Amino acid sequence: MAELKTLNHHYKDMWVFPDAEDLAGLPAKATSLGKTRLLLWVTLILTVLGVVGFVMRASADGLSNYEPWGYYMAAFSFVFMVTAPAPLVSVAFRLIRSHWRRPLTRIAEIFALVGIVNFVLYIPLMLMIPEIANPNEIGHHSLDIRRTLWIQVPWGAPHFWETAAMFSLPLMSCLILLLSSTPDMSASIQYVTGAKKKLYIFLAGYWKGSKRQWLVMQAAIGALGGLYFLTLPFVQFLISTDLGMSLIAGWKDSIFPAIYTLMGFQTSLAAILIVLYVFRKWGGYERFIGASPFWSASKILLGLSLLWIYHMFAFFITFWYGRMEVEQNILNYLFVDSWFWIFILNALGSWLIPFGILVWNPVRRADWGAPLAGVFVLFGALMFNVRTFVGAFNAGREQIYDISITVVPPAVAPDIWDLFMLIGVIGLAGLVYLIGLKIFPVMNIWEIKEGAMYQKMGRLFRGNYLVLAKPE
Amino acid sequence: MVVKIEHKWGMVVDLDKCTGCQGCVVACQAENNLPINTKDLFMQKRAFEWIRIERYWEGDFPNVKARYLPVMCQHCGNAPCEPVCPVYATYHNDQGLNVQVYNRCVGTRYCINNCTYQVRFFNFWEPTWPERLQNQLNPDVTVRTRGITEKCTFCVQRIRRAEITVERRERTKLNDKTMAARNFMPACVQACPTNALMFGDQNNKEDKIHGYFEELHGHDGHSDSRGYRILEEIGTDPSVIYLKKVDQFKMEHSESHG
Amino acid sequence: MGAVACDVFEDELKVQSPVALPEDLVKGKENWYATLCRTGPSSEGVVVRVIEGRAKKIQGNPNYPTNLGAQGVWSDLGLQQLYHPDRLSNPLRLNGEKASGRFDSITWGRALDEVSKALESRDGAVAMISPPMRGHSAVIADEFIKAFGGKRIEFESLDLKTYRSAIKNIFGQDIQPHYDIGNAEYVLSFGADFLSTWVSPTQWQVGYGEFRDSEHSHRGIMTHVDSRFSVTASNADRWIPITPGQEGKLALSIAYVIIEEQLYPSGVDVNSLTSGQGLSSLAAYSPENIGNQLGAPEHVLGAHSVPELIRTVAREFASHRPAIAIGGGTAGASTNGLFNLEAIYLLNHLVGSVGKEGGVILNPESPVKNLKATSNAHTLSDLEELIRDIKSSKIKMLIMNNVNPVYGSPDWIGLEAVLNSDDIYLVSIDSFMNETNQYADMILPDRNFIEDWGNDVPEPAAGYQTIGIQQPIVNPLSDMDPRSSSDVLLSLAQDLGKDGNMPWKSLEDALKGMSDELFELNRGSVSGSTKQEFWSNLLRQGGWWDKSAVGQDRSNISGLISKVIDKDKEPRLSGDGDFYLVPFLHNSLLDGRNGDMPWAQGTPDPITSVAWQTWIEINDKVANERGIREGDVIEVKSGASSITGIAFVSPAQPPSVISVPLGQGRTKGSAYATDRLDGESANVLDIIENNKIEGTEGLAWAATTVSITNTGESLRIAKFEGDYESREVGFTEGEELIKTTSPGDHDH
Amino acid sequence: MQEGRILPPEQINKDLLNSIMSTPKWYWPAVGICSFIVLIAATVVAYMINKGLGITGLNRPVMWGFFITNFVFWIGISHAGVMLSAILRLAKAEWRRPASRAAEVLTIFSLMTAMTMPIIHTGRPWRSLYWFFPYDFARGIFPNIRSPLVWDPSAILTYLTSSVLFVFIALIPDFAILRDNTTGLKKIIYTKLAMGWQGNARQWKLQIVAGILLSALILPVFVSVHSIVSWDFGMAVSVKAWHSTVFAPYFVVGAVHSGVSAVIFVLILLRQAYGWHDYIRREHVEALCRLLIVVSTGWFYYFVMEIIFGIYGREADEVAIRTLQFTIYPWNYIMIIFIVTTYFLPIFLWSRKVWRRNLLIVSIACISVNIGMWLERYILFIPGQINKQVFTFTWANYTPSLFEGIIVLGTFALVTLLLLLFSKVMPLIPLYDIKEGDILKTEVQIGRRTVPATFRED
Repeated sequence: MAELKTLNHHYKDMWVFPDAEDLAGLPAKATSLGKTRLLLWVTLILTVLGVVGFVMRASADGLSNYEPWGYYMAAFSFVFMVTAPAPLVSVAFRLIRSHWRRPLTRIAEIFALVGIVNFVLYIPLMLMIPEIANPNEIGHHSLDIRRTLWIQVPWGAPHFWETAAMFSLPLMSCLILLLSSTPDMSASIQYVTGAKKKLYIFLAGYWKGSKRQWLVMQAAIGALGGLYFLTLPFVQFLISTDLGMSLIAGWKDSIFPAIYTLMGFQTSLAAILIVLYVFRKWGGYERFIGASPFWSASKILLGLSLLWIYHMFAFFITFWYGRMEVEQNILNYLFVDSWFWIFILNALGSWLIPFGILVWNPVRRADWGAPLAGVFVLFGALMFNVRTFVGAFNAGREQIYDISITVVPPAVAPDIWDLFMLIGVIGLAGLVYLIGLKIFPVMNIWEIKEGAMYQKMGRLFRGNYLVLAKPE
Repeated sequence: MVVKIEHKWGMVVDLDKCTGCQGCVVACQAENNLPINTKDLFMQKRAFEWIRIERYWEGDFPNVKARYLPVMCQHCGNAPCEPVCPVYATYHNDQGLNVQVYNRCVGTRYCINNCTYQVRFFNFWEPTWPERLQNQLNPDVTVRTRGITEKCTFCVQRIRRAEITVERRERTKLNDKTMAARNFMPACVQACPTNALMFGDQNNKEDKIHGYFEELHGHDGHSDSRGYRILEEIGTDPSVIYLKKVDQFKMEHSESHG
Repeated sequence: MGAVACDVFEDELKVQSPVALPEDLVKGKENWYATLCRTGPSSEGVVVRVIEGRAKKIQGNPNYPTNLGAQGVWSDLGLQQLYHPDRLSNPLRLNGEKASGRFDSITWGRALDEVSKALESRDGAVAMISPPMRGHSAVIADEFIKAFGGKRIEFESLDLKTYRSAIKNIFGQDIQPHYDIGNAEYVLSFGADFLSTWVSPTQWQVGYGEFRDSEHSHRGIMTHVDSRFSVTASNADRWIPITPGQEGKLALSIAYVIIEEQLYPSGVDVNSLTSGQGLSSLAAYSPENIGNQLGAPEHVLGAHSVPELIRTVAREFASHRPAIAIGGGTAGASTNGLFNLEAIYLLNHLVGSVGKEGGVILNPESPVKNLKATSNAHTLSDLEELIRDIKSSKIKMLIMNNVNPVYGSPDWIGLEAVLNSDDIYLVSIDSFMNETNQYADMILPDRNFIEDWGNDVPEPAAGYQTIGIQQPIVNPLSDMDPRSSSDVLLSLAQDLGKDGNMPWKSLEDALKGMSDELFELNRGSVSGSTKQEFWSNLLRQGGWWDKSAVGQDRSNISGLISKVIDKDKEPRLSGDGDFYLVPFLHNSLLDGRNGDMPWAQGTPDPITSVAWQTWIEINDKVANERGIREGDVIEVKSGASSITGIAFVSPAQPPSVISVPLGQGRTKGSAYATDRLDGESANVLDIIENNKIEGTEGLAWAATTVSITNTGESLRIAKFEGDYESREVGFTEGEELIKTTSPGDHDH
Repeated sequence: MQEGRILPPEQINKDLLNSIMSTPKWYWPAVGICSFIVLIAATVVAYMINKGLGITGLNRPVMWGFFITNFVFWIGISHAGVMLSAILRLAKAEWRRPASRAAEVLTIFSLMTAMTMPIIHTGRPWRSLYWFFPYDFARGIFPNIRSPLVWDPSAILTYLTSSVLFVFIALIPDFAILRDNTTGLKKIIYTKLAMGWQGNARQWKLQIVAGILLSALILPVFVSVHSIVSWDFGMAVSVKAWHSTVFAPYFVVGAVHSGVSAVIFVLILLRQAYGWHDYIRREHVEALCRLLIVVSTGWFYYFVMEIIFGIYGREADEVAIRTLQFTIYPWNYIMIIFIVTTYFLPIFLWSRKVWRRNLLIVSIACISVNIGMWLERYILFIPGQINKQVFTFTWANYTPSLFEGIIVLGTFALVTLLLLLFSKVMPLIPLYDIKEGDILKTEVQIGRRTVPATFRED
């Protein structure tokens, strides 16, 4: 009881009850996104710049040699890292039935559409992956087969398998999005007009809301979510090794894919929270989006930032302690010498600043805390991708078949086309996401309604408290 | 504090000369009070050989070779065994030797695990000698007790005696010739009938082995000289150079006829 | 001798590093004394480290001609022999009937009395068995036996008689030659394990070191023909497996090629060699004719057929001069052994490398008149004759001088039986109890070479006159009372007034006499203005030698080839089963004489890394077919009897050969030699069939065939190697342990 | 419908203190058996210290065997405590309440047991004081802080201290209740332990804040302990199979996996032994199992990483190690058993709600997890040493001796014994926590359904 006494002074900020007419108005509101023309134009222009950059780079260097494409890879990896896990975030929190997820699930799921962008962006990279079997004869300390996760070289490795895996992701995530938004679309058919109406009728016309349909829908989402949960780390693993680690000879680091996956969840949670904040602040959704998502998510962000440094340290000490030449070279290249400053920025963004912000209870409880940290997290992630993948792409094509890099290459700065591609890729992602927001209901209406059912104010001793029901 | 290394001892092993005769092994056991290698020790895989001759098969009958590889402590310049000892029982002395302090050792055996060359040995049992045989024990070498780790010392006791007699008393420079003349070479080197083992001071121009180390440090690891160090890639920087075995006739591994 | 700990200066005790290593503090004063080491197959010059009256270490004597500071695996064993817990300390008199094992220890006085009584009563019927001896101990032994009118047999398990006779027939002298491997360009050896156990391995290993030196000279090439994968074979550039007994044919075939293709140098008089018949005399031995009889596999190192192989080897042998052909071991151990060896050594004449640098160096006579430069070679047949004499009570008293023939000879000669009878009085002079001594009426503890005087004319010497000297370096421990065997014999002779030809008080006395003799010669390595000074310098140097006094070639080559060919007979085999049995000397135990020393037992065999046990080498494919795995206890059965040992599956063993080391299977002696489970230790001599070598009557120990059966039980094999097949597994060059390169790259 | 009745505080006291107030008839026999096994193990240890490590099956390549495996296993078990009481407390998971105390106590005892292992496995245990504490000031030599073996004791001792503190803080209110329900000497002792607890608002506040603070502070220690233990191996460059960057998180997650399973099993035992059906309820077990599904899957991910990157490097010896682990008898069988028992069998048994609520099935799953996790350590540590570097000449196998087996068995008996003894003097389920939970319980009407609910502040 005393636990409550100590904490009950702030309960009222935590959840705002959408009352009856709020809920009634929600479908209409959720399907009509406010004025976004400006944003659309901006992202469009960025995209065009990106295309220009890509064309210039391709015409200059062609697609055969991967080395000049480092920044493109970094941009791709960044967008992939941020967007791919987003649908999983919603599925995961739905799985553990945390109430605060309800406002953000749809926002998260719409990121699924960006998965298509990821796939398209991946195609040229897939063409660049160098041969796995060593074409030239084995020298003093070079290997017959490059250090990759492909123990032998099976048919189509790595290109075919990776493409297949990359393709399966948007497939599943878009299905999840479609399924979970079906009830809302059917609920909001009468509020939309024109093509959108046709689309809604086409997509959600069949929805009766029968018990069976609900069960099937939730079961399907669960199953797809599970499948996605199994596939995503694998794809992240493929990308982080085949396009990153395996290009730096001697970098044998079993924790790197884990770090990549970890940052995936960190960044996509950050992105979701930022969007959520935008909706709450300027989208007029404060009646639906309480502070509690920010508070709960901020704890997770805090934990993730700590996990990041923990994993990094686990990697660092293992490489540093042994004083083996191989590992020293890797450390020098990616951490100490060439990419030192980028690494510092990366560490600040992914760990120190978010940690410094979110370690304070009031900040965590405030709705701006987590999104603010999220901005830095995204920046840190960008730095991480630049450091790792630009680094990997420029670690010396001639020594990738060796057991270790013997010379530590310098860091490479982006040229103008690289920058174009960088912003272009991000712009494209943003554009697609905006379109997604315009098409689908931005709020998960049925979950919010459900949520409203599950809580009420209850009286305990001398105070009013929130009562949360956990359906078993 | 930085100590100026006057002597940096090193060894050169000519694999082309080693006949695997085990002379060095016995000499080492006699010099360094190694426990008697009983039958049980062999069966338990706990036999002591500070220097051991490894025999590697190559090919099949009739085109078969037995390659001999003498392995002793490589006295690594960057020894993996040193940092992991919790009690500083093993450390690097100012002559480039990797030394073991028996009375500090508590026997965690971490150093043995972390030794790349597997030249560290653990006293699982209390080493014992019949009373009469104890007359033979070398007073310059500690008799190890149960539960501690031991390993090749490059016969540091002989080096010490050499310093005392040659350097302090006679005020002459210590080099491989002055040492060899007075039986101050490590027991294995002194014993080797084919001179497959050479010992000396890496820092001393006139020593026979000096050239090999010069050569090795000169180039990036692969030149036409025969010198190489085993498992060099790990970066342990050993003080033992091996000279490649010379194969007079090409041996085709693929086809092995009975 | 020796000094005390207070001898250490203070500055030497200063702790250098923050942590004082125990090794930082060196105690006592060390002294090194020169002497001869007697634990190896031949004597070596060594220096012994002494601290405070105790011998601590034995090392090669850098000046001694034969081993030049090198030492073999056995050199240090002397120390353990010296301080062995089971070493006999006092004279032992048999108490009760023979072989009861009950001895009571008595004083030397009473012991000598009894022995001299026995000598008196059995005068004229006294025989002595000893290992091959040279130097004054041999002289004394001989004179002693002469005085008491019997005979002395120099006994070796695997005797060198055949080798010696071959040498005599080919090079015209008894004294063993030295093979100058160091300066040779090509070594062609047949069956002789000269890098491990054969005759004088340390000396030849030193040569091998120079032979392989590609830094300063041209790297020599070595081809080894052997019926098993010996240590020497493993070090050769090319190993040619061959059926035991066919070595001679191969050698003659090589000779054929050399003559046919006229590869011999100009100096060689082929006409007289072939007594004018030229190639025709060898026609039968053309590679094409005999190629398929040798049992050598096709495709040895790139050769496509045996004839091609023979021609390649012949060309190499003849073109890389100086070249040496060495034969011994198994090559001389089949019934046609003499023929084989002669045919092999013949090749040296054919390439003109006799008496030349880098060839066969003939050794001179000894500088001292009554010292022979060679030892008499006796064989098993001589021992058998002795046994007959004992049976016919022609011999009533037997003196065993540091020898163990009961263990070292096959059971079927029945030595054990005659020794076990009361009508022979057996005196053993030895340091340890063993199979022979157990039948002794009196055991007299001998001194170890570190405690005893002695000298030796090394055989083979390094090509010039050499005399090694052995001096007592430490006193026996207080609780021990051994006496020098020679002194014992001397005093016995003196008691009975039969020391007419032995005008010496003691062995030391005899050595002093020799020293004076050498002093008179006024040449050689030892300097000294007075006899006394000469004597002490002699002791300090550990010997006397004169590089200028070399031997010369006395060989008469006319018609040599035809003489050899006349001896050619197919080797006779006996036994049962389809494997050739090839016994061999153990790397450190040799023929078992070092079996009591834990170091010798605990030293892994170079090839198999097995210690303490008898292993049986089987080809891996054969083992697979027969379902034999390493560690299985195998029964090896010849016609005579059978032994069991532990299987060692080797990829290098010829499929038709089973080879077993000597040295194990001791039944009496110190625990180190005898405490074995049944199955893991056996004496291979017990299953050797009774075949004699034609012409020398030596035991043809490689003429036995055996069958093997898996007893089904299996033991843990005591080997240093791990539990996995030891082959290189590295993927990259960096992971390669033993890197190889081809010759020429580094020739200077 | 609400599971389990809401009981009056007196009832709760009576039920949960019955382990202390009354002695069931199986109790002393159980204690007897355990202490007998412990005694035997202790004798063996004494014998080993007397004779030397020769009596173990250790040999030249394989220097760390059963003892170290067992050490890591117990360290792993010790990770249940903080996981359940600290993390779940911070996460405000209601179902943690009955489990927390048992988990923390298990933590402490398994830690103590674990610490004995490395000490008796040293060659000269009587000297291992050198290893933990600075000594030899004369020559200014301290333990070598570069050595992971020095990081170990510091981390473990810190963890032990903070865990003890943690348990004690949580125990204070219960001590007070014991104080009020006992007489004589017991009363005096409990009075001392209760430290004058009145149960007034301030004391509650302090106790709770202390609890929360400790949970927050203990977290880094919790992570560091097993990470450092893992670095004992990760730092060894010469044993390729150990030198893997993923070890730290891999070990920590694995530890939680085995630890929580062990706690679940202990809880089920308690429930059956003392009839605490109203306190340790199926919903708790189920919730813990659901947690484990996530944890074990995370563990499996790291495991796969570890294996894949074993071969990734294409180093001959490392490939040999993996070949040994997967294809060569007996390791291939151990590997299969380990993977099945650690992951696939439990996941299968936890896959359906009905099974998650079936105590027998759950206990089987939990036991199998711990069998698997023990084997995991074994198969992780030993093959790496057997095929060490490319010196095939020295590669040799390891067969543990009977003595090692007995000592390992003894450690299990020891932990059980300590738990039994603890249950006799202190409540294994936090009374005040349960009461608090009951107070917060309520229900919500949705249409015709009544859904269990709790008072929350968010």
